[in-house]
Amino acid sequence: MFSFQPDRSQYPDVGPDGKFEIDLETGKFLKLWHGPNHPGITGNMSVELTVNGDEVVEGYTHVGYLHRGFEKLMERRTFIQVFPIVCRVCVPEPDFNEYCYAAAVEELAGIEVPEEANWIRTLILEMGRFNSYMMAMGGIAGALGNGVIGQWMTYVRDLMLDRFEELTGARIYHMFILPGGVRAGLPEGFEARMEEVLQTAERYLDDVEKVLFTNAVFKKRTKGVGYIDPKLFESYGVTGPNARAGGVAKDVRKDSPYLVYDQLSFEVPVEQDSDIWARSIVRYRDLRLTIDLIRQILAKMPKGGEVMTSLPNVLHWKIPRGETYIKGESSRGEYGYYLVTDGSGYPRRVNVRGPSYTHAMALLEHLIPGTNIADVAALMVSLHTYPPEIER
Amino acid sequence: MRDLIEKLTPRYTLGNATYQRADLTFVDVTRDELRALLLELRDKEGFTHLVLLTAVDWIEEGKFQLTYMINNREADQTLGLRLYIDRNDAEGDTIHDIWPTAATYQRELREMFGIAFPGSPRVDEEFILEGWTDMPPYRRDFDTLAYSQQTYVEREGRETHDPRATMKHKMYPEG
Amino acid sequence: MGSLRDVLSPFTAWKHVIETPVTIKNPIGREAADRYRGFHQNDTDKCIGCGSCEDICQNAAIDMIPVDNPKDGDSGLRPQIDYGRCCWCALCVDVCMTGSLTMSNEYTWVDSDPDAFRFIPGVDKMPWDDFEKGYERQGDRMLSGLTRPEMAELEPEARIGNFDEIVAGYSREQAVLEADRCVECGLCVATCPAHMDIPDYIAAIREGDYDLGTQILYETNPFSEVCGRVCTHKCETVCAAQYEGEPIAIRWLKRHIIDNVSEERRLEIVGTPQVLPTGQKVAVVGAGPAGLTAAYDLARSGHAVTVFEAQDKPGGMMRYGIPEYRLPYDALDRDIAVIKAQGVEIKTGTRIGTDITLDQLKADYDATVLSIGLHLGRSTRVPGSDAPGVEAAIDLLRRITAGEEVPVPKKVAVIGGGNVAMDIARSMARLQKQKFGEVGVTVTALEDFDHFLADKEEVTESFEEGIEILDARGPQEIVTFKSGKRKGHVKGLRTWKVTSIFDEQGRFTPQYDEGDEMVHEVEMVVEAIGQMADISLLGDELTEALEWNRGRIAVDADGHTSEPWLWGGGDAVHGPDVIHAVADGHKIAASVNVALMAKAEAEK
Amino acid sequence: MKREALSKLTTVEEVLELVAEFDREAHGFYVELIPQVSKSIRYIVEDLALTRLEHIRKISALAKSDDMRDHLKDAIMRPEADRKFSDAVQTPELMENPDDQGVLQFALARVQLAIEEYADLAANTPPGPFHEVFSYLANEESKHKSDLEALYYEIVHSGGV
Amino acid sequence: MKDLDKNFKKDTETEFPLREEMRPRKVTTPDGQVIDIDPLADYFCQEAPKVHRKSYSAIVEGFYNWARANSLWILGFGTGCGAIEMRPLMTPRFDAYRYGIQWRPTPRQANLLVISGYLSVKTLKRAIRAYEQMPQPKFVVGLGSCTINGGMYWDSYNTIKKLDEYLPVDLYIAGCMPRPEALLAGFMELKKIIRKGEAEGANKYAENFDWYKANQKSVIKDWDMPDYSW
Repeated sequence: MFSFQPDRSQYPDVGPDGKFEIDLETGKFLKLWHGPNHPGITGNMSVELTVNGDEVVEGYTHVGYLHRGFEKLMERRTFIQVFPIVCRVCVPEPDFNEYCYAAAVEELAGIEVPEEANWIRTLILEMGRFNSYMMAMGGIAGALGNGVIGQWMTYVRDLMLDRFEELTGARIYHMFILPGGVRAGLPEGFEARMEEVLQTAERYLDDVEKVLFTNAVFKKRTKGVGYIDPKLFESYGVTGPNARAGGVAKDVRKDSPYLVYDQLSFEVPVEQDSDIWARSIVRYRDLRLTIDLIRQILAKMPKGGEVMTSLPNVLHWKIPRGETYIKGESSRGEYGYYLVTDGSGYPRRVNVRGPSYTHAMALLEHLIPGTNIADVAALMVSLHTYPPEIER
Repeated sequence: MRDLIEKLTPRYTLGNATYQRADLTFVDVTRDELRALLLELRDKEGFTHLVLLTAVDWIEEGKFQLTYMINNREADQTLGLRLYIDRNDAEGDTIHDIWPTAATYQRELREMFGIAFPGSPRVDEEFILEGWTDMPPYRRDFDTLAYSQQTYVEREGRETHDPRATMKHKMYPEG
Repeated sequence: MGSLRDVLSPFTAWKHVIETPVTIKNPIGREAADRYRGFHQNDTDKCIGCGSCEDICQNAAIDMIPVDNPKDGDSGLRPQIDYGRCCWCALCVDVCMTGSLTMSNEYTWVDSDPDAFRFIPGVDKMPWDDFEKGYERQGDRMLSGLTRPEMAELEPEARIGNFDEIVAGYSREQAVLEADRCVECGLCVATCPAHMDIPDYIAAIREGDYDLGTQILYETNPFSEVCGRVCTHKCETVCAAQYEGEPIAIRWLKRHIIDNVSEERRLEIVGTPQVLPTGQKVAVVGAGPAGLTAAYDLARSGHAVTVFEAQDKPGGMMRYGIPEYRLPYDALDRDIAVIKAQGVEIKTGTRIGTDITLDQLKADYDATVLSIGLHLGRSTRVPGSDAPGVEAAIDLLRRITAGEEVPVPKKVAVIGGGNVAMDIARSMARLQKQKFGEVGVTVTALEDFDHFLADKEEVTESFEEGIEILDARGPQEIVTFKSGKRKGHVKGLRTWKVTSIFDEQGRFTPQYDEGDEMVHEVEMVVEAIGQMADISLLGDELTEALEWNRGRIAVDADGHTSEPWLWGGGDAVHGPDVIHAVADGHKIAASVNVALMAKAEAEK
Repeated sequence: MKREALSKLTTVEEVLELVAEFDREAHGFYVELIPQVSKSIRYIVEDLALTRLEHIRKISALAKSDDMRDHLKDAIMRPEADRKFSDAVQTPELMENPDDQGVLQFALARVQLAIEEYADLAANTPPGPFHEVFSYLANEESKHKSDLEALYYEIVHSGGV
Repeated sequence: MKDLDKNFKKDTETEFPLREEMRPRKVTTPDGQVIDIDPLADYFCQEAPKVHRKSYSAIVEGFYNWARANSLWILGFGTGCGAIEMRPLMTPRFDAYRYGIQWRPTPRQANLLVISGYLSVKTLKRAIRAYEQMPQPKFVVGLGSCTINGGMYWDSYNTIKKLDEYLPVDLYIAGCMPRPEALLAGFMELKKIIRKGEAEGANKYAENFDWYKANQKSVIKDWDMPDYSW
């Protein structure tokens, strides 16, 4: 008799501690490599799954496919030479690296940044957050088979890239926020063109609400799936939207305002359920907030003034010995740069604290056992991790 | 932050403290007391968030500096504990039972600096690198350019000239 | 959870079917934004090949490649960019010292040959060479300082009545600020006649290592005190920093090093000759910069050097030509002390040709170096130029230094627009101030201020001191008293306006406006138009035997004359310039050393 | 005396021949002067002699050329300006044991005389081949004067440091 | 610094044993049968690649090339930064599909491998396997500075510098990273090359197989797969 329920009589037994005794020689387990070449993966990384039927009993993340040794390369570049390479640390949201690095250098070298530059930096960071969330929205929908959201979101993201290009002179790696300020002020008519993009984005986000968040399939596949116990947040260093989806209303922008966030009015969105649904909806609401912030910034910022201070001769620029940590709220959570200088012309050590590092490794490995193979991709995407910042 | 340091000083041997910003402090600690200190800071002082754990190679002094950066989210305070360990046969104490996520940091330190963390889960497995046969690359004495030139092939046919020498040669060919 | 709305709502996406597509019709070659950082462009005429772009490139993407037709102060190199390395960060554009390097907004380059992605912007023709849009730096460069720190100087009122040194020298903070601006391109090294390692000693200032700095200075120049004050600093005219902002104050930085090392420490650093005496004897005629530099080098090579000097003190033109307020005598003495410490014997008050002849030197010494300088003043030879009250600047300066009595009238005219003219004008002004409490000096120069020969700061400072400088005025006659008890004595100077001084080819062809005539009523006229060497000491025979080159003793690249025993250098051979004289001294010393070593070898 | 000799002549060829004769004289003078001055400044006198020689060659070539008139016209279209520095240079007589400045002043004075001479002749001759020849000669001498002035400035007005 | 410190020098034979799932083992199937498994022998074909011969007729070959040029199926494997600029091409704004270009999730269905920027050694290993699993005729395009001469990672210890040392590259696109428009221009150029029958990368790979393998093995220290695996 045909049945939808699989016959599990041959499946291995659960051990005394509730865990499987994994032994490949029993023939009951299969190693399944999810990535690095896999459309459901969030980038160039892989998860080594041990499956029993379609249930995942164990999962290990493997990273390092994108390792370029940034922290080593930075040690043999002068302070200004580090500036172009930091943005490469995180491909989809590069500007945070530029900001954190520039702010760390400015703090240790004692450089004051013009007020307008701080506004432009905030603008850039919010535009980057917009792009990153757009990718995340498309990603979570795509991971659950809803490809059209990905198409829309990529389109809107591309419109924002046009604004980026116009402001910074590049599409992806902007290399715009350098120690001492930013490269240039806003171009003519930038606000109007930005407003157009934001309105388009809002129109598409209305559609996302109808197509994704009012969707029986999406609800069924995300509600209650991939639950993270908020008690684990501190143990696993969970920050950002992932934590806000579990009721922890923490946001560096609010708690420890940097740049000009103290001059903007906003409330960070919080959800309580801590599952894939909650994480998606928190991002969606945060994206709406970002649109609002961009509008606020453009309305309030000073324009037409100095945006860059004169630096000492960067070809032999030395910074006294010291260390500092600069953090900010990226689209994935707390993003920080730990910079150690030793009085020479080169950084002694730069350590990038990316949120994906904790989310995609220990946390993901903790969450995977017991899920369904089909949900692994959704789970990964819902954590919103970017492999390049894990391994750097 | 000074209050906290002063409060802890009678019970712990705290070294040099650097008050970098109002919300960021660094302080030197000893290896014996690290664990107790971290536990106290986490459980009693609200430093519940491990921001990062990393190392700095002070090769000239023969030391690794382990930086345990912890954060009190309520008070918006970040505290960096600096622990100096010997560079030779470097070994640290695992704190993965205090913060499970520390296991990942310790794996990276093991691989990139060659610092052992006995007892930390999967600490000896390959992490980021694959098939690495050389010295841990984040050590200061590892020369990445030399390694790169010896291992990989660069495109040929490039040659540069020093403006100083070229000009001198051009204007005064005789010397 | 599963309401009907949740099932139907997603179908609203179908409304996009009737929307206009967002597809770009022809995306290939779509124009990038105005500021887009695309492929590089280089204005090769503006570029000086300083290599700052290569230094800052963290990707080692830039090579400096020789190209043709370098201009002055141009290394002749141009950046070649490897698009197998470039990351389009535009730091090269930001750091560019001249602003020649920019980026177009072109971005498409496809090739199946991986070696094709290299080119020299501006030299290798590219389709985007003329693109207007793209990235270029906003305003002046921000990645290295633009202006010099202000140099502390005596105020005009404080300096006019005396011969105290005007310039105070940089403080440590100022010097570090100034040294920080150097981009270490080294264009100055080749331009400096003595090839001083300028970027290296500037780096020593940044590091605060003055001992190292002194050591570097002495490798190429034993007259750091002098050159740190009065060098013509040709290096600063090619400095990469001058294209936007001021050139590096190389001269002041040199002085800063030597100011920070005590005399004793200097002797320790320089030391004494570290070789065994060779037994060879060298005579040097003239204790000026060329002669003393040669003596210094030769003594350090182990030769016994005797310097003959006609004046009472060594230093030549540095002492007798340059006024004390520009170069204090004790600074010069400190430089000479180091040279003397090498065992150089200086016989002052000994005039060759009078006290001892060249033939004697030829007989007594293994080699002779002639560095006699330009100690005779040129005369305009306009009518009246031989009247009493007409003086030669160079002679007057010498007499002031030697402490002789010089006539100081209330009104003086100086003919000439060079630094010597400024020197005598300012010296006379000081004497006038001391004597009468006021200044009455008029300088008339053929050249207009756009083509002026004297340094800018000399002119500025002269004005500050109350000296009248009339540019573009040609002397026509020195008017004398036709009768009375001062008959024949200078009464004034008559000049015509010069309407233009150079023709299109830059040759000297002054045009006069006879209608614009001026007569300057003065009691004394000083001619400071030029100098010449006093070659009478050579004697007719030697003059006839030597080869000549346009009025000057002909020497080869090593300073060797056509006579095997005689070398020549300095102002008398190459024209007036201290640093050139120093360079000559080194060259001669090297050549003499080779000859003497060969001789010593043969004698063994 | 020059003018008298010149104004008697009737053909252009004759004029040119006489001018060449004057130049030969001048050349001879300078050649004789060479050994009398110090070796250090002989190059000036040698240059002067050489210039005269070149002038002679030019004139004889001109006299022989068919398109002489066209050539003359071309040269006169671009006259050398003459309101010169050396106008003020005195001393037409050569001093005893002349130095470089003296030789140059003498040469300048001579050239000045020649310019004036030719210019005068040109002014007093009606348009035609004669007028053109004299204008041409005045122009040639002016060019020579420019060269001498540049040299004078280089040697005498070196400015100093 | 190679071989600098003996303490850290690893022996590739003993230090990198085969991963557990790659080792030969006996497995009991659910129905109780015991079978021998040797993954390296069982999962891979070890035969070396062969040169893909041209058609006997130039007209037929021309037709083939036309067909190949107009269906570039790209393997959706983002090896580096540049992958992010491929995403817009898949959306209506740039719509690469109209040019016959589409992305496939598996190498078996793809004929174009785009190396999107730098390749770490770890990814190189996967890229080689992905490339070898693609059916012939197949093409490789290198994106950006990194594939040409190392790019900004020219001194990194973990990325290769010259892609053509390890894989046969048919075309390079300059940029860091190249924009979608530049990518499209590159693909159009590749089409032209294919139409002309000059995209011979795969055959070059087969002809110089030993050379490529030696280069690959010189940087991949833990070579735990067969030489050719398709």
